[in-house]
Amino acid sequence: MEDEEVIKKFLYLNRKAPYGSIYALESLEVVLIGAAFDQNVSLAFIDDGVYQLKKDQSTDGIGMKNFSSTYRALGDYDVNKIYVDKDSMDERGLTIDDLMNLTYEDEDDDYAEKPSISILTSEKISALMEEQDVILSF
Amino acid sequence: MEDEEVIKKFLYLNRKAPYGSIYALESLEVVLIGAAFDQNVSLAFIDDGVYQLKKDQSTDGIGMKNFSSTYRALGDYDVNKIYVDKDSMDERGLTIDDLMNLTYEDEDDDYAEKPSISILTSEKISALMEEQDVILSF
Amino acid sequence: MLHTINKSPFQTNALESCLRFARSGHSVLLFEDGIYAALKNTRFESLVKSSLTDVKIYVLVADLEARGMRTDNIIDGIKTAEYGDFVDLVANNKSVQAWL
Amino acid sequence: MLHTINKSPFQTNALESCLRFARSGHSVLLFEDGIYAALKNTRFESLVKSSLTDVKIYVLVADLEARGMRTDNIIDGIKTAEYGDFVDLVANNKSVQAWL
Amino acid sequence: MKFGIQVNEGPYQHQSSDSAYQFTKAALEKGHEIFRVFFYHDGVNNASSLTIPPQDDRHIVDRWTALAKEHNLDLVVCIAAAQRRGMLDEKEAKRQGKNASNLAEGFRISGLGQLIEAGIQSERLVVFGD
Amino acid sequence: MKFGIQVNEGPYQHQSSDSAYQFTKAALEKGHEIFRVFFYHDGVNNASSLTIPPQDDRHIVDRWTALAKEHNLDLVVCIAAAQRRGMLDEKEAKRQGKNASNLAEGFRISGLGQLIEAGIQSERLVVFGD
Repeated sequence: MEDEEVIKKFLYLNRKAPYGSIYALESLEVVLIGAAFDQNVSLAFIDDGVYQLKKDQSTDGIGMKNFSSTYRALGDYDVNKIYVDKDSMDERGLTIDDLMNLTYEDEDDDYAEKPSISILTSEKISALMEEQDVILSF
Repeated sequence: MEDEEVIKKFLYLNRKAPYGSIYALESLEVVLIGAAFDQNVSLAFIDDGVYQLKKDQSTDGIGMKNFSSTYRALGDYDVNKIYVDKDSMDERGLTIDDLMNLTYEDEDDDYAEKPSISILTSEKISALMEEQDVILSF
Repeated sequence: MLHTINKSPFQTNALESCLRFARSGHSVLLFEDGIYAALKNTRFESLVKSSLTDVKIYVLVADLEARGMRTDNIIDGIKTAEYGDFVDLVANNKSVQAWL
Repeated sequence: MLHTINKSPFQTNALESCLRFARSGHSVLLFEDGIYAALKNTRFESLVKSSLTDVKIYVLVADLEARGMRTDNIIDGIKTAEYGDFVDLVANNKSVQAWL
Repeated sequence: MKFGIQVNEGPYQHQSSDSAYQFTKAALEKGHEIFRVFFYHDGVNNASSLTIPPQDDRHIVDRWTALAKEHNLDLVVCIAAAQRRGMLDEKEAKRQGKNASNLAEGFRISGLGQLIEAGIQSERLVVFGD
Repeated sequence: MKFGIQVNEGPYQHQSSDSAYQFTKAALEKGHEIFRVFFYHDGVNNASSLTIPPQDDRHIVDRWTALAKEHNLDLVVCIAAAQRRGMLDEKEAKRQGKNASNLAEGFRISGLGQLIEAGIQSERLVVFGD
């Protein structure tokens, strides 16, 4: 008997700022490995997690590895459902222009370049969480 | 040339709840070792640190060591200046009756048993902090 | 869906963030330092009480007792749970979000 | 006296607790994730601004830049600091309290 | 039911590791299956064979080893997280030219794919961390 | 001026260890003396000789070792905290019947009294932690 192939909804839920702790970096490492598994993957950034996507990160002064460019590579791994909580942005005075411009090539639309990030209300993020099979919390 | 004996004011400032992390326990371990050094020692409990002094702790259910009785031994180590922030108590709905009864024997007063804990206003805790030479933060 | 909170509401934003995203019918388990949110007479009592109309809240008794609290210190409407009940909560909900 | 804060004001109570205990004339250094408290247009801007009448506030530029922020994003009146300035702040104050 | 468990914090510093253990034990007692316990972030430090807690305290590492032996648990330590934090098995120590290894009995080191697999194969994934 | 430094968190997981290093280096560059760096709580994990970070990342342990060598620093790891977390020098490993030790060069293991002494002897004590 052969196993049916399981396709589950995986949500990576990121709530921590980058660099202060390793959660942002090691979350990204799971996402990259996970991309090979052909699951239905979404990323959500809420609370301080939204700071992970801030553009212009420059870590020379703190002597740590700048891993922010890795977010830009996510599109190439077919990770293109990236949801950001609007309330978290608002209370931090951030708008979409403050974030990195993450895109992917839509193979169903002649490889047109499309934005990966959607800013959603908390209500929509809640609905997204509720429909997941697996939530990996960072 | 002989060194003059240095006597410094040491404040152990405790801000974390017990058991959720090891800070409370490992702070206490420093206090006990430090008691041998004949310095001028005070302990302050603010924010969730006040929960460290809650009476009736019983850790059987979580399988961790109950170290709360060690606070009772502090008086025997001449650690008897224990200050608790009133605002932190108030917002947690705690009164002095919720705390362990920590005492010491006053050798200058015929070894009378006296309370070690004083509940202070935040203003007085601030003043206490300001007069310290060394603050160990947990 | 089950939400777990292991941080004191006085120390981190885990409780507030959880209650912002939890939907009607969800369950919330308070454990480790999260149990302080279950107690009467704290600054968070009214927030927690008002959320009880939408979500079911459970508190882990072992963590409550470790911290010197008793079940009669908890807000009316919050249910007590043993580790076994924690397991049942996980089994009976489709997914678990840990508010770390 | 110098206070150091390395936590985001959105995540923990370190900033609020520090500002509750800091006295007039004290200095506060924001570093690591603490730098978010130095930024304009956040929910904490008014709290931080009002505290500037009593305390001097510094922000570590290396941590600011690591997180994609620039010195023109910080609240007027907050001073910038390099690691060497952090050292000077420690040397020039009698004691240091780290709000962990 | 089949559970996956993720442990994100080291022993003693945070209660997460204790809670994960108590949960896992309770799940087994209720007849559930534990597909895998995956140790990530500082959680990898739960696997140190060199841990020597005070005599009056619990031995977190030995406790995991014993539970694994009793119930044939799959305790997996993330290799990337482990190398950053100085946790090596004998084979990896040899390969890296280190003269010591410190992986306790009952644990094995493997890749992050094992966490994803735990998410896919388990009916529930429960995360314990800070 | 004479500084004492306390490091409460392990490498990589929290920035504390990086900040402590940057601060120590800056203090030395300004001509100050570092009386001692004391590693407490998970901070003891900064002393692991088995750490192997990714090649494109900083090596936190080696960086401390190098700084200690250059400036003759006293890097002290708390023995009580270390034993709970599986950090042993050769002597202690032998005494405890462990077949491996993992204390990196430039660090020594000693008691909590060394932290108190750092508080007494240093003109400033600076704590880095979580």
